[in-house]
Amino acid sequence: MIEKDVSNAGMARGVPPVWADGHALDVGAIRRQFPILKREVNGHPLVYLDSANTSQKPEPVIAALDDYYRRYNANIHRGVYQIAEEATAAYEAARQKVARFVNARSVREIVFTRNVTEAINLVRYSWGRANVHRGDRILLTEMEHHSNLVPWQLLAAETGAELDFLRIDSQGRLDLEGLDRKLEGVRLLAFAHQSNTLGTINPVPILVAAARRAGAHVLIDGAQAVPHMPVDVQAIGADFYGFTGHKMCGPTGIGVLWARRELLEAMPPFLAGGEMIKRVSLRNASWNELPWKFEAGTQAIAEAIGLGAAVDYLCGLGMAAVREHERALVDYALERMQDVSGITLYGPQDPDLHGGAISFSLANVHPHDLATLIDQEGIAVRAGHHCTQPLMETLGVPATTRASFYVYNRPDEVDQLVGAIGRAQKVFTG
Amino acid sequence: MIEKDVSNAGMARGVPPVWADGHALDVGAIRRQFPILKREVNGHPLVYLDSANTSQKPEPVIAALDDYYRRYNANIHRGVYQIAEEATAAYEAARQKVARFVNARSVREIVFTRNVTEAINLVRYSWGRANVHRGDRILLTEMEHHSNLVPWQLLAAETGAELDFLRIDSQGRLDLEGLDRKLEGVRLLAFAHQSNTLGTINPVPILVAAARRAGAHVLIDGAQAVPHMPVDVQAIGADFYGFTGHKMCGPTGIGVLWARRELLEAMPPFLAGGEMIKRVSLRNASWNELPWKFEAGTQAIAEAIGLGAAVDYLCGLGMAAVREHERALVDYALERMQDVSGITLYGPQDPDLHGGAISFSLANVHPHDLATLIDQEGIAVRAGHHCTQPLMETLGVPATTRASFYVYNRPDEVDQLVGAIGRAQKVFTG
Amino acid sequence: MSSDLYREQILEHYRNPHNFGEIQDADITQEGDNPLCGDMITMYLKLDDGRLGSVKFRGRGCAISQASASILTDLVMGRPVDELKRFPTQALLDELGIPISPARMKCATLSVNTLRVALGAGVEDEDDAD
Amino acid sequence: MSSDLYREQILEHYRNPHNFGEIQDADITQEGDNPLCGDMITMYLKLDDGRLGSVKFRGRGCAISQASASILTDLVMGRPVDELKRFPTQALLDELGIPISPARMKCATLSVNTLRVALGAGVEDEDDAD
Ligand SMILES: Cc1ncc(COP(=O)(O)O)c(C=O)c1O
Ligand SMILES: Cc1ncc(COP(=O)(O)O)c(C=O)c1O
Repeated sequence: MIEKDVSNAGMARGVPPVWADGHALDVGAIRRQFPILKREVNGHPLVYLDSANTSQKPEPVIAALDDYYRRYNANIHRGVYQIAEEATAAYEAARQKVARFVNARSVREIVFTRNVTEAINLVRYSWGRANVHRGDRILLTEMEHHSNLVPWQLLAAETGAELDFLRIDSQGRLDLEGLDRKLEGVRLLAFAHQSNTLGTINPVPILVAAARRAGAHVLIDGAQAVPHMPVDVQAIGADFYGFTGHKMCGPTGIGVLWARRELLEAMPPFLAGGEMIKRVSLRNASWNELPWKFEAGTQAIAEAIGLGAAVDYLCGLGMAAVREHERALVDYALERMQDVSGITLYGPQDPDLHGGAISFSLANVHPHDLATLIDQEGIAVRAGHHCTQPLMETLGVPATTRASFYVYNRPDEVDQLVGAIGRAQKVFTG
Repeated sequence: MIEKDVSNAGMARGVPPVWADGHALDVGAIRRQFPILKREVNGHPLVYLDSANTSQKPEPVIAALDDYYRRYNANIHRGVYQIAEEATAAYEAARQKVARFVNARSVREIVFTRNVTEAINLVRYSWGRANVHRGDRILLTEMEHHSNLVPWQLLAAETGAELDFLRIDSQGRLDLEGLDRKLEGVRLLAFAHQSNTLGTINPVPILVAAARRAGAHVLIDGAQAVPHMPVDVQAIGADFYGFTGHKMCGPTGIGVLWARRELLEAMPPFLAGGEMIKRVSLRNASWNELPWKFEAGTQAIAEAIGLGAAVDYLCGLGMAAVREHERALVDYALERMQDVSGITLYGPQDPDLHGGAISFSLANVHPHDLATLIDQEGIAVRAGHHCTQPLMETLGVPATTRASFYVYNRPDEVDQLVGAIGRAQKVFTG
Repeated sequence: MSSDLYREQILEHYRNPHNFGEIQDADITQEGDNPLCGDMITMYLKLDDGRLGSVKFRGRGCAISQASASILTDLVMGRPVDELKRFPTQALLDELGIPISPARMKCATLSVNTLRVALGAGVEDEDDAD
Repeated sequence: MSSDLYREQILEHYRNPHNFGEIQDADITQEGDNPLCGDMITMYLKLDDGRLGSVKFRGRGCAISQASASILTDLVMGRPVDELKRFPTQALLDELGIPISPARMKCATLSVNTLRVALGAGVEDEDDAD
């Protein structure tokens, strides 16, 4: 079965050592590393089930930020004094960690951005405006996050290109029927590695191979994949792959664009200003080497260093173990939740294809009311369109509730969720 | 004398209460708030004279970040649960603080960016591409930071507009001769409120008034002004005013664009994705209200909150007192340094026109050698072109050394600098 | 499960909304929605000599948005239009009588904002207070 | 003031650089610069039967960049060109004999990188090591 392969998509070329860890996660020990989990909310211990939205941060990440500001805060690539050297070394070491984490061929392929949204917009402005022309087609999927949809709408409007979409089936899996035909004349195929709303892990190898046959470039939105499973950008073989720090135990304000070096070399700069230049006269400028050509102005230095610490942390757990932990949680949660009366579960029923996010609707309680009610028991879930309004159209609902998991979640939190859902239903049905 | 007025440019409409503080700074107490100042470098206490590059951070700012990650880290504007509400409230409260700090008419005029470089690029892409046309002129000054120069070079290249420049005199002050003529046909006048290299405080009221007469829009790069003096964007009356958090005691990864509301309303979005939309279908989208229309994807939440804490901190000191402290330091430093043999000092001799950054050259020691040598005594200064390569051309040097001051610097640090310069000269002259 | 948040009155209005339906010959029909959470409302107004002679609504969404619409229609029925243009949001919130968190405020105020738009009055812009 | 960083040898080369000047009938003239700090160097090479018969340089910049150029010319004079295409950066750093911080590395290596470009060899790209 092809779909069974995809959760190993990143590992085709062997597991890089940074992910090697055969052990199951010690969730008790992990939880002690996340200070926020000691917090009470409305008189109950926090049950945080919104990690697909943003993850919580472990001590080593918080400590890395603190240490930077207390000991060696300085601007990078500029100062010749001691603390500036330390800051520069730590910032570039973080890039190296990120490069290894996704198995990039070179650190020059790792560009720091604010978030994956900016990473995608960078490709839109820099690569897109130079390479997408009237009549070209851009193929997306109907499960895309607004951040991997609206940039392409605007690029299409600007260039005269056309948008097309892959549809989903009743289990929230991409419909690959006629994929080769759909890829004809496509300049760019852009899709999420894992859906933030449905949890679907998309069949990356199939999609990339088909795009290659059609001569299309491929951008993958890895916002929901890199935090949760081993990802190997060389094995995947796309052109652009973006992800976002705050969902992978890292700080806010930092994201990553990986792109093939040849592409980055050929692309014009995106933001212009200090640091991204080589030589500037009043009327002309030339550009710095990669990756700095794409990093204009003072960067999110502390945040990059914090992301490096997050990568270290995740490597310590082992990404294969992280994926397995979430697979098991989803397996359990799907089983428990399907017994709730009046529930509709979205996304694949097969936990091998289902990342750690489960969306659902209840017949008798609106998602916002549910989220508000269970917050009274300290349970944090997300209610809304999850930045996927078109997908809500497809599902025929204005909003869903979503519970999403990460390394610090336990099966008993699923039990608490299920119990709280039942009590919320009682409020509404009397 | 007109120039005497400019350091009060922001205060023409009376001092908003947040800046009110008639007292001199208690530098001893301030220094205890900056943990990095306890650090030793190469066996000496750190003497940090590179605040124009990036400032150090006080305890309340570091604590605000720490507290966020430990207690209420959550994505904003999305969650209906308790910690998401807290995070949203803190983020928007930070915007409110920033709005008050620069006396914006409305919080809707405050857009968070990564840094001032991004703020300027936002204007370039969003306002510039829609409003600047072939044959239009963009007037800059030859003292601009690359971040307020290269974006306009690229906009000019894209649109067919022309660049022109105001020149400086021998004391690094703008030559205003023929200003009205130079402004003819100008669509945008863009200039630094204060030069990062020369320290010059530019005559903002004169420039803005002249631009208004000529019908030109005005963008002011306030990177070096907002951290160091009272700034009142309403009194200044420009169209765009940008600044950057890391130079004003705030974290890295956060900057601000202020712009007049009518302009922001009319401007197309810059980055596209989550949060900046109102309604999205597969092929169309409409935009969120201001300021969120310009804040795509997960924002630098912790960083905005940290910037809010920095603003509180600076308000506690009083911006008039901050400016006076630096004026006095510059006055003292100019006097002490002009006695160093073989020194050339750049920038205005009048400390009323000279912000807290002093650039200089030595006849016998190259700036990089000087910076390396005095780093051995724990003194951090910047050597290089300070992201103002064209200005280096004008000054006729490849690089300068720059010492810059902030609230935590003392006159005896100037003495240490002068002593260290003398010892460095001995190394080279034997 | 806290009953403070969803008092019986709210649930009652949600289950059995007052003035629910359409007015076929309405003078003003106004849609309003809350894209973030998908709440929707359509208000039908019939004017009568400077007064709101009749008001009905249709909608779908969370309990707070729908109950607040139901409560609002009771509050405004028959009142002078000029007065309603300045109808204070707080009056509706008081009547709801439960604590509304900032994230749910848009749900709670959807109905009154839709009414204001229907009457050609501006929406209260609280963000500009300084 | 630490004399470790600027040993007498460096200062001596800086004040009185070896092989400083131009070769009028050079076979290869190559400029190199370091935009970040403004260091500049021009190398003049005269080849002689597969060897570097003569080398001179002109330049301006910091002591480390100029002394390193002076030292390099001594090191490479008369050596086979094929060997010089692979001349290791480390050999120059060893000869400089002082600790070079990362920020000053571009100063220290400007001369050897310029030589490599002059000889049509690529610059060592240390960033790609993994
Ligand atoms: C005058 C001026 N403009 C712009 C910048 C760029 O600031 P940032 O790097 O934070 O974008 C700086 C500082 O580097 C500056 O001093
Ligand atoms: C699949 C997907 N793409 C993109 C994003 C946007 O990420 P960010 O807001 O960090 O840019 C998210 C998360 O919000 C996501 O889940």
